[in-house]
Amino acid sequence: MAAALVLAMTASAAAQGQPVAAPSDLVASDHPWDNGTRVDLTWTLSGEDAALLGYVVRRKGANDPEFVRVELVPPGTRAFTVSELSPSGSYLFQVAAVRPDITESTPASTEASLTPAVQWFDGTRFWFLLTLIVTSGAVIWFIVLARRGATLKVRRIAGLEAVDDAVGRATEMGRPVLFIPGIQDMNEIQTIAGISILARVARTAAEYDATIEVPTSKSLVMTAARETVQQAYLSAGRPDAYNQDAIYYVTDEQFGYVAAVQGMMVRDRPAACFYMGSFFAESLLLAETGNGIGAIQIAGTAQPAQLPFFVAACDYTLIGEEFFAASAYLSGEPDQLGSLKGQDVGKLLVAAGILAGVLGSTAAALTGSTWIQSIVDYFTFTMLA
Amino acid sequence: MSRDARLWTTLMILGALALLVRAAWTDQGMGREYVRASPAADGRITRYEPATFGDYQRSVAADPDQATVRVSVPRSVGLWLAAFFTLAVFSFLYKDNPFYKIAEAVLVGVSAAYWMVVGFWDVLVPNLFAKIFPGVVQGWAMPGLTGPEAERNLWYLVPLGLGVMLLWRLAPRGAWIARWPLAFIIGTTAGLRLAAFLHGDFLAQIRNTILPLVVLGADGTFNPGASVANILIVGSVLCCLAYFFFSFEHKGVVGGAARVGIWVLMITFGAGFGYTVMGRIALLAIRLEFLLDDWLWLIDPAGRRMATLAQGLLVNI
Amino acid sequence: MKRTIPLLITALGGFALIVAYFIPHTQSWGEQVAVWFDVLASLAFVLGGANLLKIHLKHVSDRARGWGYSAIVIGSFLATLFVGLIKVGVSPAAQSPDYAWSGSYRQIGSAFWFGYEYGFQPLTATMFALLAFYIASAAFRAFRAKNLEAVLLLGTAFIILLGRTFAGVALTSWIDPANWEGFRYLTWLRIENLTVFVMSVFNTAGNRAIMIGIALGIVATSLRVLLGIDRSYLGKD
Amino acid sequence: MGAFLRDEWWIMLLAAASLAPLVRRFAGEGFFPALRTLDRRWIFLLMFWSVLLPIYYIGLTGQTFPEVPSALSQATFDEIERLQEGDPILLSFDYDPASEGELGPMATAFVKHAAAKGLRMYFMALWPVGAQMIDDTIARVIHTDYPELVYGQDYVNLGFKSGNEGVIKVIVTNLRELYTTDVRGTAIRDIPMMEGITNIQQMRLVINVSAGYAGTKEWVQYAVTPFPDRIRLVAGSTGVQAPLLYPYIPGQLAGLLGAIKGAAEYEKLVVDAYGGPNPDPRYLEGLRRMGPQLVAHLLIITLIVVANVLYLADRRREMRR
Repeated sequence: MAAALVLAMTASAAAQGQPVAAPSDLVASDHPWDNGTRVDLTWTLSGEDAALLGYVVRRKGANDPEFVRVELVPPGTRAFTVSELSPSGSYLFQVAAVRPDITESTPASTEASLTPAVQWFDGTRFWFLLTLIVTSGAVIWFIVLARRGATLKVRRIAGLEAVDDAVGRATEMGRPVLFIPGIQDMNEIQTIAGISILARVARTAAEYDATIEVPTSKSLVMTAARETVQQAYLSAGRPDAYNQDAIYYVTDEQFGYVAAVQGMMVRDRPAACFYMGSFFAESLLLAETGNGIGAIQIAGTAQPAQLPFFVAACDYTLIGEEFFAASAYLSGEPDQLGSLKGQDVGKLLVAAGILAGVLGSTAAALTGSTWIQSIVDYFTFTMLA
Repeated sequence: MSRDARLWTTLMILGALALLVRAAWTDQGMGREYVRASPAADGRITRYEPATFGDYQRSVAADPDQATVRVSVPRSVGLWLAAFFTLAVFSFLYKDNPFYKIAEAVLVGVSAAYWMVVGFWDVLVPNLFAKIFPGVVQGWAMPGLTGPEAERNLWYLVPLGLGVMLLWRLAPRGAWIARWPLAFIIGTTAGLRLAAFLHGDFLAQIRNTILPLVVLGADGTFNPGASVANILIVGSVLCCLAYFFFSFEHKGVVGGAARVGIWVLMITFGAGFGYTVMGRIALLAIRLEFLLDDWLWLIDPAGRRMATLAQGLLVNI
Repeated sequence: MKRTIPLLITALGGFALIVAYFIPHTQSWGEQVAVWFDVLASLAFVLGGANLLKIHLKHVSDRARGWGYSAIVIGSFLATLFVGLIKVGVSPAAQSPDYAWSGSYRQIGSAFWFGYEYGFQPLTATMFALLAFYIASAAFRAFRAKNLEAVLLLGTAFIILLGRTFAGVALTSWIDPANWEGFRYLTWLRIENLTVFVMSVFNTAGNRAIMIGIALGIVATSLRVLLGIDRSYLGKD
Repeated sequence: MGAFLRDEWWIMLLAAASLAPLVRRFAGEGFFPALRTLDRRWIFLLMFWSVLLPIYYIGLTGQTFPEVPSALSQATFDEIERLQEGDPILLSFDYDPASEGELGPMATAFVKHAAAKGLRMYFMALWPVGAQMIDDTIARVIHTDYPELVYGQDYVNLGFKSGNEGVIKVIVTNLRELYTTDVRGTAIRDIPMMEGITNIQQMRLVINVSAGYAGTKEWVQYAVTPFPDRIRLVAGSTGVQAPLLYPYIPGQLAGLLGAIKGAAEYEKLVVDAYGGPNPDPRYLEGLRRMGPQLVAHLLIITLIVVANVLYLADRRREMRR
């Protein structure tokens, strides 16, 4: 009905051949608290606002030959924020009314060009800063609590309880332990988490007098793994047993690395295999080969796409967050365990946030209340943006 | 020689003989690569574009004395090598053997060097040398280096310095200095990932889970399908979060939720597994097509070796 | 000195980047550091390459078991490195024929390209193709209905696999309102709809929870590293 | 099949000979005992033959395996089927050669269907190489089987425009603001079939073949969502991104072809309706590629069933004890 009315009005206006009534009083101002990429525009509506398709917003940088379209906003809109500008550029802006048959009015223009200013704090990230402070604060708070001697209990994680058994079995059988810290470089947090777990596993291996082999796919990971394992052997009181040649670089190529590790597995037959880090398609290649040689296999990764294969082919799999908790859990140190409690607070906050949002949006859907909807929208699109 | 080894040796000799007969004594043959030779603009350097046996037959039909489309010996050797490597890798499925070991050794050597060459020409030259000595690099390997990109940027002495510290490990004394660049990498990685994951994945996933439990259609009627789906999504996310809880053993209410959580995770993994199968089989099909089509010339579904092209493929707009 | 300074570098580097995330003037630091990292990783190739050569040369000189394969590694490594670094068989780029080194190192027809096309590419692609075999053997072994969890895992995989064959679609195509009026409410049981339902509800929810957990895990891991609580990577004093 | 077995007896013999020891073991030891100690290399061998034999058979004979269209493919087909001769449709090809294997057959089938129905086709691309994919498909289908169709009257290639979703946002209301010429440089006003076309709300259907960003998701968000009554969309997508698109069905996405399976189902529908008694092999590419997929899937399904039968039998025996 409304659409038909609009069409009818448009038809009559167009039929009369009248020029489109233009918007006026276009004002551009710098968007406050941003990184110098936004400008706020306001204008007064066109006289035939109800019959319009909308307003087309255009901008022109100092080096642009002509105005470029930014957005078409619906009728009734009086303000718009132009984003993705350059803090070093200066811009002119135009807003024109458009009828459904795409005839345009003469545009309202800004007189002087405007350069968006860079402020010292990015206001769009205010709520994120708060989120960061709360989540990190929870972790730090529990670390401090633990340092002060509070006793913190953490549930058992089956895959990690099995680490000692796996290394012990390798010792009994006189076969090596294989540790793979993923195939990504040190600029991946999963690799760092994997190296931390390596420290614990290597220490157990040193205590049990098992040999540990760490083939790596990146040179930097080899360097970091050597430092780590050497330290582990030292703190286990067995610096003489450390063999740096057991930690070696193979190749950066994913499948070249797999070819070599797979070959090594069938030849040296490790009795325990650990896959801890960031994995891709090689996950199943490694885990199935390990399965073929009868090794105990424990995997941990935060690559959701590879978890199914580890779950299918390994004895134990640390899923996502459990993998990041592993090194703290294995260390058994109170302040490290404290950080796990902090993560739980984070999860509680997430659950509370989801519940609040879900209840709000359900209430809005049931009552049709626009103000509840606007609160929910503020929560989802501003606070969680 | 064991019975097994004798059997395999016999099979391999028979296979090789069959290949030889097919390659040399059949009408069509197999395993040849063709190129189309075309002189470059200055007439000196000849460029070779890939061509097919079909192109060759058509060229000969048009002009029996032609030399434009011809057999390329190096590329034919390469094709046979590629076929050998393919079979050698597959042979690992039976058991570890010398052919696989050769393929493995070649792959390790070639690929390690490959990524080093890529690192040199794509990272070190443009992102280190060209920043510190733009003039020299422009005159040597990057003639297109001009404009603001060509300005000297001494900030790049920082990674160079860190790199030198890293390589100090090769020196007999003071290898501990390599921990400084390592500490820099680990620290910056931790900072970057913390902010990026919290801002990206974390908030986005919470935002996407905020769904109304009751969905009404545009005309105000109740939509049972969408409502049930939303309830299941929200409930499943919360139960999975309960599974990840570290503070409590999986008992009582939390334990119940955690148990539902692990069910949801299992369904997720089952779906992920099932969904991937198709792509993995396609990978195998491509390799087998390479053997049957490109190398053995047993099948030709795309008609690349036919003397007459399917009508229409010649038309170009 | 050997341990305190690295700890300081870690903490300062990390916290500086977190703060920089909120200050417009410094928001590009992250990208800058990423470029530096690439440079460092490329320089580190020297360490990896030297170690690779060392290990395999040792094999050869000790005449250890399988030393011949080590010789192949060394040969293919050095040959590829040589032809790639000095651009053997690369002609200058068409737009700058006077610069002898201007051609791309990957140019078709060059020696490096030959190694890629006929060595690297078929070998990696075939290694990748091994997955088709392993996915079958893993399914045979792991998908057994030992408990409810396993039933769910195998049941979901089974439904999705079945839905990818014509047999699966044919199996449930009789659930059609044309056959019986009541089927109108049961069409979601058709295998293609069931697939969509599993993927859009459970798969979405499961992956969402995993990703939220991962983000929290990263926060805690990063903080442990930055605060120096977890310093296993730093080595001995 | 008979002729294949007669002429290619050697490959069947090879397959049979390689599997003979397995059969002998099952016969000798009994089904369950043999299965319990089954070496996984037999599974590898079964997988090898179940991919290789279909490739060989289909590659040689050109025959394909049966395919039953799913509801989604049927919906996609019906969307095009309900259009009238001369209706304008927009085809956006947003992919590159890397996904050609999955998406090429869909693109071919879409164009074949549209040409057979006599629809006016407006091609465009959000990916740089998409324009090349359009030309290839036009050469493969229109130039070969529909040479009577005239460029500029029956179909036009508007080519690639950069800007991803920005392009969609503009052309939903004003096509000519971005497209002033077609891919050949002819001014839009000189192209007969562009007369009266000002925006893509005038298209009776939008068909998107997509390999990622920018693609189907962006078409849903920036074309269908703002104009749900005016724009109808069907899409063909890679297997990887298909699950991400399901939430839009059927409200915002009227039909979806997922991966090579979707391509094969749709090909089947198109060929049955318009391919004649002896369809050209060009229109069966998806169906051909489904051959090895089908046999391998059936193998894995059988393996899972057999494994569970074995497991349940063993458990029952243990419980009896």
